Amino acid sequence: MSNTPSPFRHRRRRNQTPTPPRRRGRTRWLLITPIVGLTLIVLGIVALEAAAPQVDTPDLVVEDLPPLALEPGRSCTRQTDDTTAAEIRAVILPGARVSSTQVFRCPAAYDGLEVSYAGEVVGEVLPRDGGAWAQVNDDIYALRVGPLVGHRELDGFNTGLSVWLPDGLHEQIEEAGRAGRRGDVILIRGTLLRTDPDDGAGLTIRAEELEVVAPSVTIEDPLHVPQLIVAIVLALLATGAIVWSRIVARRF
Amino acid sequence: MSNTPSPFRHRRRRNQTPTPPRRRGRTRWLLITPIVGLTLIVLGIVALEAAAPQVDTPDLVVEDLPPLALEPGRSCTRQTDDTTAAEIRAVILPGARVSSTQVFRCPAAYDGLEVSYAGEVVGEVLPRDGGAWAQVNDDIYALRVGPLVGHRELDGFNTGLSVWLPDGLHEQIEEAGRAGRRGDVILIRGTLLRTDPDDGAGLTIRAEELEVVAPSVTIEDPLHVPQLIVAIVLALLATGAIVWSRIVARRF
Amino acid sequence: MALRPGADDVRLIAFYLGKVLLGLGLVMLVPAVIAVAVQEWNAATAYVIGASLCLLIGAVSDARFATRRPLTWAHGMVIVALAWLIGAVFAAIPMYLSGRFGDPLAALFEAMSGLTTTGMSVINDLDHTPIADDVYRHLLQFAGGQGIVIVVLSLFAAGGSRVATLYVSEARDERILPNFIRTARFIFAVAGTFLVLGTAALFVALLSAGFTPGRALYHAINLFFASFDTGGFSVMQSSMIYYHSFAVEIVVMLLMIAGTLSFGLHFALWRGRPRDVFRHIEARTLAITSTLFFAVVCFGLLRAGTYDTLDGLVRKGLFTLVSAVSSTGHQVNVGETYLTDWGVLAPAAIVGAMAIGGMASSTAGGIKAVRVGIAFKTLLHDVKKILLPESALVVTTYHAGKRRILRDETSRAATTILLLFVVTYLLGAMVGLLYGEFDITQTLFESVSVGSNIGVSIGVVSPEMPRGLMAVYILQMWLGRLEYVAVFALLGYLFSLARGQAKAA
Amino acid sequence: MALRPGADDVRLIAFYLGKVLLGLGLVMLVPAVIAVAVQEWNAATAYVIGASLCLLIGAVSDARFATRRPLTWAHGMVIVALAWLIGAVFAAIPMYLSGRFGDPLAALFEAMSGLTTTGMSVINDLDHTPIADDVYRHLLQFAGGQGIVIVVLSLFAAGGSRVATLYVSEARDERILPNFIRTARFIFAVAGTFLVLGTAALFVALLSAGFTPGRALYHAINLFFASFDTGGFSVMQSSMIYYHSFAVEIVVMLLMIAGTLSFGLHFALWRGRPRDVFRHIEARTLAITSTLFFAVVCFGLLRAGTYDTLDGLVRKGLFTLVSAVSSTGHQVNVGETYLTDWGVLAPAAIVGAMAIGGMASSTAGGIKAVRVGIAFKTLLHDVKKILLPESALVVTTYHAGKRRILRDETSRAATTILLLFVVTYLLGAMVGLLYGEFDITQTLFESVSVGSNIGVSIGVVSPEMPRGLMAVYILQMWLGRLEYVAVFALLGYLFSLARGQAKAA
Repeated sequence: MSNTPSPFRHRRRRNQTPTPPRRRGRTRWLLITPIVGLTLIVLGIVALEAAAPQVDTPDLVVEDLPPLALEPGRSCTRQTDDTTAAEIRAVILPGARVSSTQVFRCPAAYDGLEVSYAGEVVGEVLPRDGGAWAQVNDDIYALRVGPLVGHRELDGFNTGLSVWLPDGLHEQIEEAGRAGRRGDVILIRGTLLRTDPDDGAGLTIRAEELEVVAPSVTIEDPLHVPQLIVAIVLALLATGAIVWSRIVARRF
Repeated sequence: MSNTPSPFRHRRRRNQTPTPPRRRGRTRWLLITPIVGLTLIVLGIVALEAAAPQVDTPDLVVEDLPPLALEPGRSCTRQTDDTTAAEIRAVILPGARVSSTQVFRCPAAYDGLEVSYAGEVVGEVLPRDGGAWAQVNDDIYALRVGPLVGHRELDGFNTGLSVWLPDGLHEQIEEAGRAGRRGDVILIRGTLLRTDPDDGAGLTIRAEELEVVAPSVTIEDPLHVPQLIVAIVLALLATGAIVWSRIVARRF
Repeated sequence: MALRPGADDVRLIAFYLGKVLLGLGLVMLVPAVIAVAVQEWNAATAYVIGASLCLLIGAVSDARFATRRPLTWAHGMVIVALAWLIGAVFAAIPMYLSGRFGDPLAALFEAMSGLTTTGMSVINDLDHTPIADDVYRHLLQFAGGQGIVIVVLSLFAAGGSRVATLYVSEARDERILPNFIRTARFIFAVAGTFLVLGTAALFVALLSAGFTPGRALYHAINLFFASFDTGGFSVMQSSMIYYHSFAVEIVVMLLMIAGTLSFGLHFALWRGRPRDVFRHIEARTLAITSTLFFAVVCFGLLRAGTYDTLDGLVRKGLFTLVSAVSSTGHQVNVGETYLTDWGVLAPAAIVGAMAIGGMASSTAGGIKAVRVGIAFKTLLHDVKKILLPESALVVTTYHAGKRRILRDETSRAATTILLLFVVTYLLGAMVGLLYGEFDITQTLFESVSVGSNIGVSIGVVSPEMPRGLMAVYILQMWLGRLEYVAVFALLGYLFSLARGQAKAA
Repeated sequence: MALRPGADDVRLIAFYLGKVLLGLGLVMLVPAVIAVAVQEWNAATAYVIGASLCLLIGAVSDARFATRRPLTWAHGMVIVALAWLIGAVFAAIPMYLSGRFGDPLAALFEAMSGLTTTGMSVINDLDHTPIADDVYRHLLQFAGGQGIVIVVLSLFAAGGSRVATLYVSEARDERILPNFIRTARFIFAVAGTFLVLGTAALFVALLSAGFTPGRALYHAINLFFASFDTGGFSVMQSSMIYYHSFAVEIVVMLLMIAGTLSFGLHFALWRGRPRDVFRHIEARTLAITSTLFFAVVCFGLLRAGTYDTLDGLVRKGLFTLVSAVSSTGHQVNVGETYLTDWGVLAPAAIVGAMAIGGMASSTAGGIKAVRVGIAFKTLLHDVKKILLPESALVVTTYHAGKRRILRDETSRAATTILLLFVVTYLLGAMVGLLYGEFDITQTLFESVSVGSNIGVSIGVVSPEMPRGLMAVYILQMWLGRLEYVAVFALLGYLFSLARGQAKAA
């Protein structure tokens, strides 16, 4: 090791005695090990994840929903493209079923319209004076493949709308979705408000009618046995390593 | 005048003798004069322009043109909004008349379509092998109010399309528009190319039929007499001032 | 640094990185225990695997590379830069095992996003995610925000003095107490106080919002981590929309503001010196820019007709702005609606606020108010110099704890980092444009959001996003958190290593 | 400058401004004569009025304020800043009288656009504009581009030495010859040579494009002024589209590139030292950035499917890029189609190229390649300093005529101006967004285009545009041309004046 603080190492190298080869070799080893190790860990994890037991969820498809008003629905931009909003608004019939994705693509088009909406209640139903708030998702996990438990049909984020359920409606909901459980799927009819004054200008549907289309379903996540075995082995190894390092540290 | 190079003048002022009032007054005068003068000049110019003699041009409205395919025509954005282009394209009937503004709002929608187009030939017709290029404007100056000469019906930029007129067609054009002349107004039918390979990927119409809808018209710009008088007076004054300043300069 | 590093240097770095992994392993034990408690067995085994790997490697490096060699400044930089990278890789292991990410890159994105307190998420089906996974995601923000690196090192390393250098390289250069350990303890005291008070306040607000006590506590703890550490992850995909509660939003806003205050200002408040806060260049810059941006946001939202009530301007406009300035990333709107329903001006103002970000020496990201303030003072200084005769001495001062004279090196450092941030924002936006799916509003918004470790999303970041763009965003989060210097140091180090290796080969 | 200016100072400034007006008056006589020749009587009287006003005021100030007091640096700055403002006001007079502008502000916009060689136009019905008006608009670019201020002063002022200071304040700080008068003469020699060669080449190209000899000459002269002075006005509204000729486009591209070369590099070429050009930091920066931007433009256009032939990439993509880099503003596409038909990436790359602009000491606008190059070197320098021990001496060099050492002041000046440009671009875009009619792609494109004195338009600038935005753009053109310093000096001067007046009242 030299102390010359120069970036032009190659120019100076000739005038120096070469670093001892043994030490250089050790540096290389110290660099290669972590890279190889990391690669092995990543490959192992990927293999482990691929070995996870899978579950079939065809019985979670919600059927008999009214068709969507538009598919997929155009985007508009407030201010610079208000005509698109007007055009969309013109073709939505009263009470037609909308999807959350459609609405987000052009909220102005649906403001104040009477619509239908179907989806799964997730999280919890939050009771307030005169009713309750519910988050109702209409994504693929809610209506088609069920919660991401034991299967790998990934389809992106959850999407859904906030729904206000007045007293008399929210009592019909038995369970909301959470890990390992698809909540009640409900079909509602109500008024879509782009800036609901009772929700701090949030986008909501104020439901007037509610029907539970599908009851909640609990899905067992099958135990991933290979993962359990790997966990036990690694945990033992780690415990051993920690004990060993404590012993070494006392000596150090 | 002090030589203290400090930005905090107000702190120091008390310790100084005030600047002589006469000089201060002259500075103020030197600053006010140009502002008052400039204001007077601007007002005078505005008044002069307002006094310009006006000409009526109702006889320049071109009538009997086929109606436009779309009015006003939606905008699309290549790549992020190609569906709009497809929707526009779907409603354009073969040979329908398009406007240049429409086309620029969504060139992809019209690419390769057979269209009609009407407008005034401006500048010059540029003969090439086998035909000629013409710039054909369909703005308000071309089709409604005539060139901006002697009237003040301002309506923004010229807009128009490049048109390729094969031999046999361009000979029908007698005169192109320029200052004080509205050129021949032609109605053509042809194929719109978004990226014409024979024009370096320019947007063109390759005409196949041509009809002269209105012949060229020359418009006299009436002499603005007050402006002439002002010009003569100012020119005399300026000459005098220059002579005087030369004399002063020689003395200086 | 231009010295060719030898085996000793590599051992030293490995030793400290091992310490970091030990810390991360301990963090992972928390969700492992919770998973067992709530009987989420697959999650439990995943966290045991992650924790075991971290602890195993940490313990081995601890035993094999133990050294008393002092840390140099260069070592500190390299360790910090690598710690965030390797930390994110190991943190991603249990995430990937959850099966909620399409590929390891997405899991790495999520882990880096948590550790850097960015809070952008690419998790699939968040609303059905096991409790252990949720807790872990939120805990990562706390670990990263309170500086896993510093904390771990200050706990494990024998003496505090030699790790103080790490503290500096993580861009938290304002040492508020002379002793490093005491500084760390103060930071913990502040975080602890806020943890207790903030969680309690959130608990009450959530109870009144209709939650059961158990769920209220669960949400309160997660929300606290996401807010005070300016992270921005959320338990539900709908983020703040889920709560429908102004009270919750107010507590969260206060926590976000607390999180973006620098430790120095916390110290001043703690000691009862509020005047120090108001005079501080960083507080002033943030107050002025935020007020301006809020005015623009309000104008934009009113003009576009998005909101026409005070409610809308405060609960949507102000909240989003505070979320952006504090670089938290909680959303009160669905990302896509910024594009479709906010007009053109308000999102631009949010981008501006995000670019500046919060205060240095906090968990906030972005260019940082202090740099913007100093760059502005530098401009004023240069203009003044133009206006005065060459012989005049121009002195510009600013308050930062005490009255300081603006020195050339300070100016230079501030503008250099500012420019680097701006260039990164633009390059990130350019890469986004390469895909052709997004327009410039979207790519600029998202690039600034990840580059500043904010986490407000306009919809580009999603589980299905292009993987190249995802990799670029991971890089931007890492660069933004480290504020470039440590990364440059790492690159220089690798360069000298490679040169050394090349000769030996 | 902080001295309270007295009557003597105001007289001195008035004296030199009078000289500028004299020069402008002479310029206006050219279209007056042409108008008489082609019997455009109303145009003739308009130009006589404009010229007479300029000459009258110029002569009076010449006679009344004649002085032998030396010019200080401060005076020079103030004169330059005011000269562009007052020059634009007077240049707008005959424009407004033409009846082709809705209000005086629009005429002022056109005049400022011409003088600053921006080339954005807001004229109504350009295709039917009298010949005299066309010639005048193009002549203004020559007058502004070749530096009406310097030229007039160097011709009129008694000694050359005391006006050299003006030269510096107009951001053309590279004195290529020791003697100012000789420098001016060299600039004229270059411009004259290019005028003859360029016009001849254009004449031939236009003849082969189908023009009659008379019209070919007319177009050739106007095109030359618009191209070599990097102006960008055009005789026809359809700009370059009108010619349908690759030959014309090639000559115009060469002239634009010649126009964006700094006088220093012209001198090197003139003296047969091409190596000086290739080593020059500015030439290298421009070569690298332009190549990168061209690659991005091509990728964007191909990916969006806008063009799929070499023809399209060269005649549309490359031409637009050269037009942007040289800050000329000739268009081969209708402005709106950049938004509707160019995808998202290519316009962004054009914005980037416009922001950088051309070379200093040329008629090009923008941040200037030299500042970008030096800012980049500064970043490298700072990174190197991080990588080396504190004791190490880091020296960075660059070529600008000769090998130079990068000094701190150079770095600081470059980054400060760079930041000012960026801030102005963003503020201009923000003001555009305030109107709500345009989206961010449009306002950013247009703001950068006017702020850099480019003139490529995406369609925001038009005769009907909002007047507030028009005023902001006028300000941006003025600031961009003067590169801020002279404007700051003017503001400081006015500030001290106002203070003096307030006390006297």
